[in-house]
Amino acid sequence: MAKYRMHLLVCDGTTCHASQSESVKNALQDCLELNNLENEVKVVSTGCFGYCEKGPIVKVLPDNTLYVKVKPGDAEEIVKEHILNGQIVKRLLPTESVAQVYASEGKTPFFDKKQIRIALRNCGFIDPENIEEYIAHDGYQALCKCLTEYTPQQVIDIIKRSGLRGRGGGGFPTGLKWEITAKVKSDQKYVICNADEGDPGAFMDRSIMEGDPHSVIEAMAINGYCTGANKGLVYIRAEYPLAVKRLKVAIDQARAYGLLGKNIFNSGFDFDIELRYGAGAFVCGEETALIHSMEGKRGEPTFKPPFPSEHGYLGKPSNVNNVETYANVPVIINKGADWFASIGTEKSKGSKVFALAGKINNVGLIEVPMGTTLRDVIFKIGGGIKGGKEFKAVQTGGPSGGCLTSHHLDTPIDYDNLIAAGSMMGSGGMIVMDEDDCMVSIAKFYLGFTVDESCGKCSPCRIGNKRLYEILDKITKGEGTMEDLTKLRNLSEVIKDTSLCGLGQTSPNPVLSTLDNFWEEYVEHVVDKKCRAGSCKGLMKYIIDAEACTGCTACARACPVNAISGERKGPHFINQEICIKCGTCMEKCKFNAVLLQ
Amino acid sequence: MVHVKTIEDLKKIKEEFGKRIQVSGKNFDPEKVVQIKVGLGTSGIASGAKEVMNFLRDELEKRNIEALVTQTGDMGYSYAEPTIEVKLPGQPAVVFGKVNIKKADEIIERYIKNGELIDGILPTNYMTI
Amino acid sequence: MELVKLTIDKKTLEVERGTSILNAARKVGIEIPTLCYLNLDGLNIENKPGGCRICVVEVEGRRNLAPACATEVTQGMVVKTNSTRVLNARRTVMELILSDHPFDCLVCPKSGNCELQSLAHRLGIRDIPYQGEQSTYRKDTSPSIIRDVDKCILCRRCEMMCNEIQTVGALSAINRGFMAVIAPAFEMNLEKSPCTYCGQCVAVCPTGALTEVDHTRQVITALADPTKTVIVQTAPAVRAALGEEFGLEPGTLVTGKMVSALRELGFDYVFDTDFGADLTIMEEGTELLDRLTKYLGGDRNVRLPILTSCCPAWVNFFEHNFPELKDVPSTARSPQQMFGAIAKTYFANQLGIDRKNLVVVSIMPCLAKKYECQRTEFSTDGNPDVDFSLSTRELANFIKLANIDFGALPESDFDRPLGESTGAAVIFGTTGGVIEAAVRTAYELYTKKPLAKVDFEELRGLEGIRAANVDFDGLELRIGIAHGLGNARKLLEEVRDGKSQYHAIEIMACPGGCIGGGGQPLHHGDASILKARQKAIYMEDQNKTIRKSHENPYIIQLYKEFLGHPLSEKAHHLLHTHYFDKSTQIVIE
Amino acid sequence: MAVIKLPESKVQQLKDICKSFNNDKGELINVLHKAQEIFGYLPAEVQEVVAKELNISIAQVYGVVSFYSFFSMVPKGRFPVSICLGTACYVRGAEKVLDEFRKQLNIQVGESTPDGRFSLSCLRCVGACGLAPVVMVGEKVYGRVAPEDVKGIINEYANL
Repeated sequence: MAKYRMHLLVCDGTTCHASQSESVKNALQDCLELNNLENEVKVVSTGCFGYCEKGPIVKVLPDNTLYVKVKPGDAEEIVKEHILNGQIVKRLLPTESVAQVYASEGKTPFFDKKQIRIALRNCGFIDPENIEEYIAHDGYQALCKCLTEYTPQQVIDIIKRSGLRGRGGGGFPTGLKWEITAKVKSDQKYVICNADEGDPGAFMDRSIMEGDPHSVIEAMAINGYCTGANKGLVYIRAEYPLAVKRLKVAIDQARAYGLLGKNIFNSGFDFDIELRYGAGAFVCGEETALIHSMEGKRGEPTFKPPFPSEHGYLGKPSNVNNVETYANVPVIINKGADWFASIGTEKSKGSKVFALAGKINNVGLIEVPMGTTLRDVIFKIGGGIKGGKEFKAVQTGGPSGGCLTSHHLDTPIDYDNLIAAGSMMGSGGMIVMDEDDCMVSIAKFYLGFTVDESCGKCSPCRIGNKRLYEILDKITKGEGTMEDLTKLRNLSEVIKDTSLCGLGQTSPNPVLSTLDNFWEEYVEHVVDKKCRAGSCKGLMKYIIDAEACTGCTACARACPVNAISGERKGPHFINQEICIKCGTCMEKCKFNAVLLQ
Repeated sequence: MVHVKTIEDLKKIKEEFGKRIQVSGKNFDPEKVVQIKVGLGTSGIASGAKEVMNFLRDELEKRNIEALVTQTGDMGYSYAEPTIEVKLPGQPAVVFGKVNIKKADEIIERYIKNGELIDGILPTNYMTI
Repeated sequence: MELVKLTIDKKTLEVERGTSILNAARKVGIEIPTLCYLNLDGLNIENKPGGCRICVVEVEGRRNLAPACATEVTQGMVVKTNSTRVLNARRTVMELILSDHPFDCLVCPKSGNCELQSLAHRLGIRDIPYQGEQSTYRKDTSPSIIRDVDKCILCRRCEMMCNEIQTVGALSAINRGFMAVIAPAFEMNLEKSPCTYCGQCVAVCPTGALTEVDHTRQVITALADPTKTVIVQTAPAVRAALGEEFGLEPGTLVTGKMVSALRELGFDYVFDTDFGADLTIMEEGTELLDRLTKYLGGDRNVRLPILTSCCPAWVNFFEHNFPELKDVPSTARSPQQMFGAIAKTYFANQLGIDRKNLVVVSIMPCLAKKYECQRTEFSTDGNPDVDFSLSTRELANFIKLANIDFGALPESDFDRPLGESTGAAVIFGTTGGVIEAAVRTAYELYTKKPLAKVDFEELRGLEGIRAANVDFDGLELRIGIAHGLGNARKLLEEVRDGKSQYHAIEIMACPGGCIGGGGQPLHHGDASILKARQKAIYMEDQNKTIRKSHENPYIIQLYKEFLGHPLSEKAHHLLHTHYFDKSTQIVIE
Repeated sequence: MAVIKLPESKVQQLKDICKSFNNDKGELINVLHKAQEIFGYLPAEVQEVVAKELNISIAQVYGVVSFYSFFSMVPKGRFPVSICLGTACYVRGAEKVLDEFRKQLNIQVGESTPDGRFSLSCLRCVGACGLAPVVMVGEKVYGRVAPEDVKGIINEYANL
């Protein structure tokens, strides 16, 4: 049925586009027409291949040859040699290492191994509302294996050996956590799934629940078996209606298939799962706060110890892990601890899902092996910075994390490296910023979030973060002093040192990391009263270009504070003392004479 | 309803699932039918994936193409939502991004009917396990 | 018990596992400052939210500082309580707390007795570098308690008292973050909430956020009015605590000095609420015997157990929470109100003055008494039986205001007739006292035999709920005692569910009874003060020559001249009351 | 004595919700979710009934309601406008969009227009970061919204 015998895929990702992929495409098209091949071979533009620095990229189908750094002038050679003569143009092939990657490619013609999908293995592949499709992808085999072949301790040992660490941010060894809960003696225990993904800009857990809910259910049952719990609870954000629906469907199906309920796999093990809803409080991502919220109370954290593994939901031992952590478990059981431990770095095993967002071309959900560099994530997978602007910073770890700079681009991502760099893994939000982002404002944005979301129980977090926010606000308005910068640092350090829970203990990180990495920018705001990104309104000046001004008086009439003076038909002038920077004059001017400086 | 009690039960479901796909009472041979997955995560839906899915279902039936359209989760390409994956019999699956009604129509007419690739393919840039 | 060895500020010590760093440090003379922490030893009252972060200390090997109040010692732990890091953190946290606190110390009712103020002094805070927005709220005044929550530091003590100990549920933390505050639902006025005015929130508040309504000015005005005869009654628990305000050891009895002070203040007659208490026993004891006899005689129209009714916060509590049981408590008014009713009738007659020209002031360990005396059922033609109720604290301030050197005062005795009382009345001031007093009288009235031993040790103590059987010459009288409204709730639920095994139950709203009342000098979390007050109360009882209410000669005279006999029609009219349903009603539109 | 006035059917509905959760106070948040689904918001009366049915203090119920941003004591507009202020939306200019909505509707966040048609609120991340900045009107999602688009979005609802 195929009309065309060959396809030439030209990457039209943003970066390739910027490096003339369009011209390459046109040149190829012209050459084909010149050789009367336009009805045999088709040129198609595609999304990003994830090899932006080698772009433009051309791929030939069906033989899967990949050409890199193709220039318009190469079009003729490709058409003549490859299409007409069947000879590969060797000089355009990628370097050896890349070639190897492509040589080993398997199932699909568009294949590259920078990403590995473990937690996301089924996400976007299977119908999340069809349990049979999950089973067809080896679903529930791990649970079966655990219940019929392993003792609880053996399962715990596998998880321990795999090196899996909590994906919710803290990075606590998962197997160890399970073991602690397992060892506590109690008539009742609980398995809790923390699905209160609250970082602004993070949607990893939501995607897993929407795309592969059974993997979470299966893992929770496995945990129940290990720890001796018969009841699982998923604490999920009420703002995630679709994830709630898919989880409910999945739980019902699992019950119908006997994979939840009594005597699962004839092992004598009973397990069932209920949903509990969050109600919009970021702090409930903290496990003790989460438990109080599940008990119908204000989501205020309590001092640890006791940890939930000993004293959790309703005072009973409870194992709390987040969605992504659980999603890894069935694979580890199926493929073995050694396989999992072979991926990643020495202390951080496996892969991590990130929600890549901000000023980046390929916003999306990605999963990379631990140890992948930020550069690979941002410039290869992410396709680089939007609009060809300059990369400035990447924020990881949400409101608990920090802003990293171009100096950190070659840092391999893992728990310990990110902390050493002044940020943290967090749950996996990764926001990219460009030259238009003012780092003081970014710090203020995060502090604003923390102030909104602080529970108010302990004084450093309740009052300290408010004061941090106020100082940052003052700086962005151009009213800051060097003394304020000293205060920022001392306050940040004390809040970290004295706060009750993880929220307060990490909330100053956006301030500290920007102070460390963008000190000059703070000083500019304070001393030079200048915002290089041009985003701090308080530091901007509206001025009238005397040349362009026609003296129409439209601006002067519109100015709400009468800051503009000038003769009719003569150039006008803005009195900076009076101006409140509302921007009305700029809106009103028909001659583009009002400028923002 | 199957009550799964052993590994064999699981394996049976797995095998059966590969062999026959049933949609609204009809049996399909997966080897002979066009299979389309529509990414119906929150961002997909927000970008109009549901409309695209309905369009595909209606139009494929109208145009007498034996096809199975199912939903799936987020494929990860938030920048290119809505995304759909099309698998023609005997061929590798191809993912298309930014699929609106017009694009969906083009996919039916050109790719599904003629095997002609069209602009907007998303290269799969990850390895799955 | 397993011992744990640790080092605090280079001092090595061994303490029991489970001890907090705070308590371990105290053992070696290191006093780590605290703010939100509160522990009333022996009363099961502990507030340990770990919220203020003032008590943070450095623990070797730990990433961040640890709150000493909530962190348990571990083997080999090395703690520093005064390192530069700790001192800087503690100072900064204090500066932050102060940055969200009004700077009106000079005119604050808590000035001089404020834990926040003392702490700022102790930490040597000289300026507040972190200035910014302060949270502001509406000031809320109720009949007993003023809430000025701008001064709230979120220590959560009041919330703990109101919910966990008292189970009143008038207060809760509301909102979150910087806007978080302790308030009634919808930030409504306390008066509209189920508040019982027990005042335990005030008793534990470390700042001026919760204080009593001050009626001293009205009393001064009345005293200065030549047309008024002003008389005062003092509750038993006042004399066991007032001395603390003048630097005397807790537990010092200052009855005689207190009477002298009140005279110097200008009261025309200094009387004793104890007289009212003896009267209460006559009425309540007789009512108990009446109900008991009827009950034993097979009359199922009477309900047992009988519940004491002298605590106004307790009365409020069951009116709000157990309106269906409102015919169970004794109908006897409280001693304060019995005193007022007799004063404004019997005594006014004796003086030959109109009740409107007789001003009755009470000195109470209690804040609910302020509300109680304002209840409309306790007034005649708009004139209340008791005009003003001052707390022990207000009296102390009043004495200081009047330039009286309390320590130098001679001891003097109450006036007659309403100043005479028995040991039975004195023990009303502590948990178990009312029922013991009632038993002393009821026993003799029931058995017609004199008591061999007046002291009923089995009814005493500080356990939250106590039970004892008293042998009434063959009849086992089963007695229950609860103090703290949370404990009361438990006994009430038994009564409601028909599971109560008692014939009589004594209930006091405040932990420890009136000695721990909301109007008493602040204990600042030191439970030994309450214990000392209790001891003093029993000592006062011991010292009395008459220790049974029915033997009070002036009580006997009162019945003879005026009331007739207990439960007489006149007694009913003046000394008994009825209760109201104050629970939330859902009205269907 | 506090008196709550509610129509009988509503009281019954609330009682049924509480009962469906066994009048268990641990289920308070679930009960409040259901109640808000039915009433659209949680007025004081509704909270009083819930408190009574679950046998907890009204202060405690309000403490919970006022803690969680999902619960509201003010009725939402017929067309509730929510602006995502997640980080991705923030760096792509969500604040300017919010300012424009404020200006156009002449209300602040948390308020409703006097005619009750529109209300304005902020959301944390809705997870549609690829479409940042994101605005929701009711269930409908608008992606890549620029301040210039705001007028048009509001006009879509002008005649509804």
